[in-house]
Formats: sequence, C-alpha cells, structure tokens
Amino acid sequence: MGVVLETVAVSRSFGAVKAADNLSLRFAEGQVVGIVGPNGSGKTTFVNIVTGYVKPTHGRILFRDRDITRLRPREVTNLGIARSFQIPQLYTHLTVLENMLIALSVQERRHWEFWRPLRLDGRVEAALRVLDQFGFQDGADQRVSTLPEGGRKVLDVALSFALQPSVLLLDEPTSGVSVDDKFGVMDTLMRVVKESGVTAVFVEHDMDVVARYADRVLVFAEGTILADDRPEAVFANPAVRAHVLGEGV
Amino acid sequence: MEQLAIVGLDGLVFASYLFLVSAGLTFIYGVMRILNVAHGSLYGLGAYLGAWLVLRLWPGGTSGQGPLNPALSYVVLLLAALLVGLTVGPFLERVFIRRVADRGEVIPLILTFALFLILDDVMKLIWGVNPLLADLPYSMLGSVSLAGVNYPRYPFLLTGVAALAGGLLWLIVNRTRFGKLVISVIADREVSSALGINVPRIYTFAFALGAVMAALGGAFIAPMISVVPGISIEVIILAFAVTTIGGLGSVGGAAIGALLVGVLRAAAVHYAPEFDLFVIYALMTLILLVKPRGLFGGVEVRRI
Amino acid sequence: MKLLYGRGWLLPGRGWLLVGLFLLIAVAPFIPGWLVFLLTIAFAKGLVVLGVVLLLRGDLVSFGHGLYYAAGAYAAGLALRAGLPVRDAAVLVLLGVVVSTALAAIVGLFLARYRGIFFGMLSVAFSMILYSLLLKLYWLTGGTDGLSVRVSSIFGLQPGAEYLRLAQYYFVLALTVGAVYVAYRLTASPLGYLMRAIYDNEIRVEYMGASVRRAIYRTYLLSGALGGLGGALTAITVGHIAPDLAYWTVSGEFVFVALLGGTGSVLAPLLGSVVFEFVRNYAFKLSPYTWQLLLGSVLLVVILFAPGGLWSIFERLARREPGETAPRKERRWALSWRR
Amino acid sequence: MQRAAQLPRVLSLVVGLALVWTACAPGAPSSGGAQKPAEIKIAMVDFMSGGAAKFGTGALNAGKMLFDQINEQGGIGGVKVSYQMVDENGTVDQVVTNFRRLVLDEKVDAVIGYTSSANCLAVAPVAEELKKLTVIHICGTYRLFEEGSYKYVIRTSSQGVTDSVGAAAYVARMKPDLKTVAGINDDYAWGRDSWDMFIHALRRLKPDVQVREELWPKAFVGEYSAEISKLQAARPDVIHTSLWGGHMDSFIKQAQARGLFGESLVIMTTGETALLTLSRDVPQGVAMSGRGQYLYIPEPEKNEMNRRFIADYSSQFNEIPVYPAYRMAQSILGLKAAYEKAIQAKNGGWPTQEEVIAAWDDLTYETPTGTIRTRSHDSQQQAVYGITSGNYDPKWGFPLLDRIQVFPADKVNPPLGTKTIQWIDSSFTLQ
Repeated sequence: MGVVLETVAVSRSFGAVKAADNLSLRFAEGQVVGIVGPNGSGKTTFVNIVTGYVKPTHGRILFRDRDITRLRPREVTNLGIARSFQIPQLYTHLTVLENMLIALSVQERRHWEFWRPLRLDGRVEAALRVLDQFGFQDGADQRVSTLPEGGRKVLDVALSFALQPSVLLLDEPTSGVSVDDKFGVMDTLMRVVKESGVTAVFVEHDMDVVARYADRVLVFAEGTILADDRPEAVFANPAVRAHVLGEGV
Repeated sequence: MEQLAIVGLDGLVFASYLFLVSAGLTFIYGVMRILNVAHGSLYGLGAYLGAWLVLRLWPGGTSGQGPLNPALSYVVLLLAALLVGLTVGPFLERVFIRRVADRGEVIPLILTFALFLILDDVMKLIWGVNPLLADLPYSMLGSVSLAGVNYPRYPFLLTGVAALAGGLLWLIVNRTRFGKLVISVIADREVSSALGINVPRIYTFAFALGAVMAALGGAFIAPMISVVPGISIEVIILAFAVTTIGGLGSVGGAAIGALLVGVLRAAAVHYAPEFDLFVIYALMTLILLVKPRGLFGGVEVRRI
Repeated sequence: MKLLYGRGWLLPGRGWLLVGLFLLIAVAPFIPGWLVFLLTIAFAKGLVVLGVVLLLRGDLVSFGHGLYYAAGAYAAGLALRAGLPVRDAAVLVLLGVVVSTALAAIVGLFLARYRGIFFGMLSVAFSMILYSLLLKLYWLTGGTDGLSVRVSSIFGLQPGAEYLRLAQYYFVLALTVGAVYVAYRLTASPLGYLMRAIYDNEIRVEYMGASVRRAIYRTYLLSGALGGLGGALTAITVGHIAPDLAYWTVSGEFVFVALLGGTGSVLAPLLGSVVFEFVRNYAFKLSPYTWQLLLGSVLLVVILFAPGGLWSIFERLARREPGETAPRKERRWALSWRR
Repeated sequence: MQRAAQLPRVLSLVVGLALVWTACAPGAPSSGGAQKPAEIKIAMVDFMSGGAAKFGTGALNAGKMLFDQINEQGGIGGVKVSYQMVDENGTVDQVVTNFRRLVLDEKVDAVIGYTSSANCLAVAPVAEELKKLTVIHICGTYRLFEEGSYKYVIRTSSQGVTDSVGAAAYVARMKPDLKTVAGINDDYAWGRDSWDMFIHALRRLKPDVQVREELWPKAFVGEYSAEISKLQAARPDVIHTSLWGGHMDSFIKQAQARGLFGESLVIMTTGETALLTLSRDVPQGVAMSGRGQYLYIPEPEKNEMNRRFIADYSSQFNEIPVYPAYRMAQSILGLKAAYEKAIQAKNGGWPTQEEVIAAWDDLTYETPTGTIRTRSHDSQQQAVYGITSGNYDPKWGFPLLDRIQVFPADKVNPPLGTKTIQWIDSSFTLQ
C-alpha cells in the first residue's frame, strides 16, 4: 500500500491560535481515516490546508510525492483530491440532477463545451447512476433548495465523489443530520467509499460513527496529533477519552 | 510655481464640489449596500430649492435688495438642503427602496434609476425650464488676488462647507449612539436586528443623512452655476467615479478620491485640455485595476 | 448581488416558436413603416440586452455594455468614413462583431477577475473611457456630430428604396434569430450551466476543478460579440451614430431592459426590448413634455410588481402552479435533444 | 432523433410560407395628391428637457403663437394648420424613431425643428428617404449641406459661419491692434466648428495673431474655475466663446467675479440670451450677438413685424423671446411664404409637396428678423454684434448693446456651392 497523501511538518496559526502545529502525516492508498477532536482543534483547517484553501505558514504537502503546497483548490482538485463541506456547498437554484450533471461535465473536462447541451442522454443516465448510489432514486428533478439537510449533506459528498478523486476529504458529513438519520447517511456514504476503494479522510465528532467506519483514527488537539492508531486502540487510550469525551480519569 | 499653486487651488475647488456630491452616495452604499442613482436628483432638488428660495427672498439679485439681510442667504441654502434631504430622502427610502432592499444590489440600483427619470421631470414641472441664477451668495463675497490671478472667495466657502459636512458625518458615525448602531448594522445586519436594533429605521436615517449631503452639495453649488433642467445627470457619474476610486462605502475614501479627481482634472485643463474628461475615467479604471475595491474599500471574507 | 430569477424555460414549446416566427415574418409588410422600424431597433438593441443577460445568469451586472454597443457601431461608421469600398450591411455587421469581440477579449481579461458591484463599476469605467474618446477625438469621430452610416446593399442585394426598410427588418430578424439560437445553445450547454453554478456558489465551482475566471471570460466574449452585433445593426438601421451610444445612461438602459424582460429565457431580452421601445415611443406621443416621468413610472411598476420581469408573467400564465412543474417542462426540452 | 432531424425542414417550410405570404404585400404608399386638404399637419421638434430646454420651449412657444395667429387669419391658403410638439432630447436613435413616427404614423405634412447638429445630420437622410418636407430651424452645422444634398430638407437660418466670421470681423474692428487670442468652446461640433471658422477668419484679417489657449470644457459641467484661471494666466487680447445657454451664464458669473471681462475682450457668439437671464448683472464691455440677432438692432420700432412679435410673445408668455423663438418664426413664415408662392404659381390650385419645395428655392420673405433669402435649401442672414453697455433700459429690462456693427449677409456667408472653410481662407474679406 503506497502513500498517496503526505503532510510534512505543516504549521499554520491564526493570530495566537495554532490551528496546525508541525503536522506530519501519511495517508495510504485506500485507507479510511477518521479525524476526531473538539471544536477548534484544527480538523477543518487541516482539510482546508490540504485542499489549498488555506496556505500553511511552514511545511509541505505531497500528493504522490508531488509538492502541492502552493496549488490553488482548483488545481488540487484536478490532481485528484476532492472534498466535501461542513456547510454543504451546492447550486441551490438548480435541481439535484443538474448539480450532478455539472460535476460530471467538469470531471469529463467537457465543461467548456458551449454547443452540445449539458443534458445529453448518456450523461443524464450516468448522473442518475451516481445519484442512485447515494440513494437519490427519485426526486432527481427536485430543486436543491427544497432538499432536507440530510439530503444536502449526501449530495455535497456525492458531487465530490463524482469527480472520481483518489483522495476524498469529508468535513463532518453528518453534522446537522438528525440523530436517527446519522447512521443511515453514514452507511450510504461509507458503502460507496469502500466499494470505490478511494482513500477517504473524514472529520467527525461522533465517536461511535468513527469507531464504526474508520480503519484509522487521528485525534486532534490544539493543532497537534494526540493519538494516531486503530479505532479500538485509540478509544481505549484514557488521555484521548479525557480529552475528547471530557471524561475524568 | 504660481501655475502649480493655481492648479492646486482649482483642484481643491472642484474637489470640494465632488466630495459634497459623493460623500452621501458612498455613505448610503456603505450602510445599505445600495448604489443610489437618484442621488443625482436629490442634488438637483437641493440646487433648485436653494436657488429658488434665494431668488424669492432677495428679488434684487446681486444688489441683495430684499426684506432680509443678504448674509442670511447662506442659512437659507442650508435650510433648503435640510428640507430636501429630510423629506424627499425618507420618502424615497420608505415608499420605494425599502420594497426592494432584499433583492440584491442591482434591482435597487435600477429602481433608483427609474426614480431618477421621474424626479428629473418632477423638477421641470415644479420650476419650469428657465435657468435659476441665484448668485447673490456668490458675488456677495467678492474676490481676492492670489498668485497673480484674482479668485472669488465663495469657492473657499464651498470647501469649508465640504470639510464641515464631512467632519459632521464622521462625528455622527463615530461619536453618536446612532453611529454605533449604524456601524453594528454594517457589520452584521441579522445579528443587529436580533439584538433588537430597529434596522429599517437605521436605514431610513442613514438614507436621509446621505440625501442631506446630496442636497447640501446642490444647494451650495447653485450660486456658482445657473440651475437648469438635467443638472442631475452630470453629477451622478462623476460621483460614481469618485466613490469607486475612494472605495465604495468609505467616506474618507470619497474625500481622497475627490481630491485626486479634482486636482487631476485641474491639471488636465491646464496642461492637456484635450483630456479633462478622459483623465477622470482613466484614473477610475486604473485604481480599480490595481486596487479592485478602491483605495479604502474593505475586503469581504467568506468562510466555508 | 443576487437577482431573483425563476427557473424559466430557456425557450417555450417549439410549436409556439414557429408560430411566433411565422408572424414576425408575415406581418411585417402589413404594419405601418414606423412600426417595422421600431421592431428593427428593438431587436437590434435586444441583442445587446441578450449579451447583458448571459452575464446576469452568472450574477455579473455589466453596467458598461454601451462599450460594445458603441464599438460595434463605430467600427462600421469609421470603416465607411475611412472609405471602405463595399457599403454592404453584412460586411459592416461582421466588422462590428469582430472589433467588439476583440475588444471584449482584452477588457474581459481584467473584468473576469471582478464580481458584484465592482464588476459593474469597472465596466462603467471602461465604457466611459470610450465615451470620452469618441467625444474628444473630434478629428476622427466627428465629436457629438457623430458619423453617418449609410448602407447600399445587404448581402449584395440592393432592395428598392421603398423596400429598403423591410429588407433591413428581415436582415436584423434573421441575425436575431441566429444569435438567439446561439445564446440558447450556450445557456443549455455545460458552460451555460457553469455560469448558473457560479451564480449560486463560486467556491464549489473551483472545488469541482473548473476555473470560474475562464468560464466568465468565455461567456464575456460572446456577450461582447452580441453587444457589437446590436451596435452595428442599430448603426445601419438608424443611419447615424453619436458618442452617447457609450454613455452610462445607455448602458444602464440595457440592464434596465434586461430586468424588465427577465433572465429566465433567451427570448425575454427581446420581449423586454420590444416592450421598452413601445413604452418609450408612446410616452413621447402621449406626454411629450413629461415622457421621462411616464417611462420611469412604468418601469417602476414592473420592478415593484413583476419581480421576475415580464417573462415571469408568461411563465405564471403558462403553468398553473410555478416551481415543481418546471423541471418536467425543461426535461421535455432536454429530451428533444436526444440523438 | 426524428424530431431533431425535422427541425430544419419545418423551419424552412415556415419561413417559405411566410415569405410567399409577404410577396402579396402592398407596395409603399405614393406621396399625397394635390387636392386641397382639410388641414395642414405640422410637427415641431425641439428640446423640452435637458440643459437646452429653455431655448427649445422658447422656440416651440413662438411656433404655437404664430400658428394660432395664422389660423386666426384663415390659415395658409385658406387651410387651417394643426400642430404638435415633440421633445428633441434623447439619443439619436430615439430622435430618428420619433421622426419616423411623425411622418409615417401621424402623417404630418412637414416637420419643423432640430437644434442639435447630430440630430439634424441624422434626420436629413431619413427625410429624404421618406420624401417628407423637413424645415431645419436652428441646427447650424455647415456639414448639413456641404456633405450631403437633400431635396426635402430646407434650412431657414444661416449656419454658424455667420456668427464666427462676424465675430472675427467685429473684434478686428474693435481691437485693431489685437495680437493674441484664446478660445473656450463646448467640446462638441458646435463649439469646435465655431472656433475653427473664427480663427480662420481672424487669420485672414490679422495674419500674425497668436493663439494662447484653446479650451474645450465638457458641456454642462458648469464649474469653470480651472478654465478661467487658465485664461487669466494667458491674458489674451481677445477671448472667443460659443458657450450658450445655462452653462454660458455660469461661465459669465464665475468669470465676472474674477474680473476676466476687464482683462480681455470676450466675444460671445450666442451671448444675447445672457441679457435676458442676467439682466442688470450682465457685465460691461462684453461683445455679443444672438446668432445674427435682431432683438435690439434695428431697434424694434424700426421693424414693425419685430415690434409686434415681441409684444405678442411677451404678453402671452411674459418673457422676451430668445433667439430660437426668432428662428422658429423664420421657419414658419418661410413655410407660409413657400405655400403661398406655390399656390399663386398654380393660380389657386393646391400645390403638391414637391411644388412647395420648388417654390422655396430663391424665396425671400419678411420675418421679425428682417428679410430672409433662401437659396437652394439653405439661407443666409446678416451678422450683428455689439458690446454690453452700462445703460440699463427699464423698457426692456436689460442693458442695451452699443457700438453696434452690422455685417451684410453676403459678406459673412460663403457664396452658393463653395465650401465654408475654403471660402474663408481664400476670399473672406471686409472690403
């Protein structure tokens, strides 16, 4: 299993707050990694740094041994690192299908075409296929603005997934999803992820969720790594429990 | 050397005029995110009402004959500006602009464009088409000899008024409770209304304040020029230029922008008369290219 | 700055299109000449508005489209003044389009970096620069006197004097239909949807790996070309051009008409343009002394009471309940592209 | 699949049908017959809004008044005149669209008007195309008839050359020793041409004159501090300006406050309107004319028609007529004269439009301005200049001009068919 993504001594601070402090991490092909940690421990910042939205003050980011530290989000995405968002970033005036069609057109690099229509049959079916995987069997013609929060979160991931990345970063895929939907949503996402064999890194609050789906867990604290191990080992670690769950020791 | 002094002087005069007409525009934008084309009309109304009142009260023209002391004419101009600003301003805001306030920046702008068309004819209906020449306040001050050419005193009064108005605006925003409310509304509209601030009322006040500035510009420029139909249209595009140069929403920026444009145009008139108009928009473009948000424009951040 | 636009259909059903086209062609000879002329002008300007709308769909408001309107017109005018041998409408229009597109290719480089009000202001600045040049370069442009643009033939044909206007009408109509079709293909294409994506969420577009700036730039080129086309057509129709083609009020008018018509369809700009020209003409006729007041009031009413523009009224008439039936309608169109 | 393929066929079918349909369209209507009409429909076009509104409405008022008078006296050739008015303000395409509406929809018999050069240059070819008599009442650009020849377009006032050449002649007489000159003119055709012709003419009279400044303020800004400083720094003997209307008044006020008129002789080719607007406050020692102005010279009493015109106008609109009013009068009285001449030529028969136009060639007619002679569509009139004096005349409500000079039409107008500038350079002289 080769290393696909690597961060080398990456640091970034906002004023006094250290969001990333000398982070050196390696992510192997096909791994599913969960990131846990309290708010402000630098989880989202880590995703932003890797995808080029935030530039690190020190350190380098390597994708397949290529330095991508200074690349813009678009360039990073085109190399094969896609991300989803804590607050879903969707085209709310358009339908679910149209959102997906746009994602596919970009993925196929035909988004500059200005003569052939977006809705070619082949494309529509391909889009519907991806949507089906994520459980949008019907209502593909629904306007995104009318989707429930859970649906948006899934679609947000689905769009990133449709780009066929080799690394997929999911920023709190279940935040804002009602407790009873949580596992449903997560199941859907993880099934697809596992099937596709994409390297997935997901930021998550919920221990149970992480324990259930990750085969490796990173625990963030003030921009540093408190623990990095298999889920059961990590959650056995009292320091982690104290830190993350706030349990007394 | 003398030449330069004169250029500076002329620039200052034109700048004061520009500042008076653009400060209100940029202030309203800063608070309400609305680019008010009808601003030009408020300027026009101020000019017409001011000139008309002066002509009414001192029918003798420059001789200043009339029941009142000619010195009062300046007060009359001020009152005219306040009258226009505090009646027409809130009227426009409450009756029209408020209805589209939540529809982005373009629709309100276009709405004010419609109001601008309407008000242009309204002025014509009220005051007819004859030019109003109320130059009593202008000629009364006489002139001084500066750097070899003699120069009327009134333009300096104009500069004074501009400085005073700008200063007052600054005080109102930075030193009064209303100002604090305005600032918080600018910072975050939702939060402020959540905190129980009556945002609509703030908007009305802010708009009225901007309107007064516009009318003030009109009323005090009126004695220098002959007030004719269609004076509104020139002003607004100049004000656009000044405000974008200074940075939309920044009153201080408007002051700098006005000075830049004023001096540049004066210089053009003296050294390259061909380009007195061209330089203004060339500068506007240049500034926008190097500093997209103008010299003092804020930056917008979006979190994801 | 979010404009509010309904999903709209890009085009109504094909049947209606053909009927409409038939009427536009067939009725012309039987309506009074000034009406034909008015329609000709309305279509020519409608094309500029169409250009504005293409950008509006990406949430970009070009308050300076007078730049291309004037560029197209003056390209034709100056060519004739410089002694261009052929006085053919088609040649002049081609020239106008080429020049304005080239201009857009340069100006677009800068503008594509801007959004919101700043995009608008910078476009104003550019158009006002052209305005002051047209005004000041008296020896070249004839200052406010302007230039006369008289054509002697259309595609080599030389219609008799009494049919000249009709010929021009059909010429403009043909080009309009063509341009609208191109614009329609664009709006239905990936690039067109990318603009709507930008309207909704630029960040996501970048995170999909598409360049927002390039998308805007390419759309801007077509938008500028349409501006030049409209300008050149107006020039040869009116027969005389003056610098105020580039003045900010003219540009403002285009945005105005765009919102009047609505952004939901590629036909909306033409509708808006025709209605606008009619209103203005009757304003001149009905209240010669206060036509601005009348014109302003009408537009005020539309803005306040028909938020989606005139086209949205059609939409409301066309479907019982708006919103959810929309997709099927658009789907029907989509299906008609099956191959 | 099939539907897509059908499209071209269906489309071509529709277009084909439509074109066949249009083939049986009626031809263009032929121009009207020569039987006596119920009324003569006239449209008058001038500025009702914008900076020139005062002058436009002045002209339109005069038109209203004169047509009413004509109707009271039984109309033209026994036919009453009905008139309507249209705003000239707006972009060129608006103006042209309006013109077409007037001719094709309102079916007027003649259009009188057009002040702006751009507009008259744009309308003239359309008038030709629509074969409709169009009388230009003010538009003073020489390009109108030197760059095109029109059958249906007639101008009843002299073009700008009269004013510019007259101005040159006047300053040459008033300041025989003038060495330096400066100009401040509107930055558009009217200003450019005025200055051009003035300086060319002045060079003919004073070959060694130097130009100190040429200023081109953007029209209607109304704030002239910088320009005036520039002029004062230059201190020329003579300053030429063709600024007009509201912004000219602004210029006068600001220049007066700075004593510019004391330092140089300022000559204003359209200055006369300032007498009315500034009245008592008009500065002394300013040379001015009202484009061949008539109001003061010869004194109204000497021209009965003018006296009546002023009396009627001021009683109806309680103000003294401005020069556009006179120009409108020239057009209307010219139209009347042409009709009557044509009717006479047909001994009583009603003339066709073409016959009216024919009658107009080499037509002389009396107007409040004096005798106007129209030759081949264009007209000539005298130039009159004077200098503002202190003697305020309560009867008129403004100070009269003195040191009046009258330059006869043939001295200050190029002979038929010669290009203006060439004529000035080659053969303009005061002898």
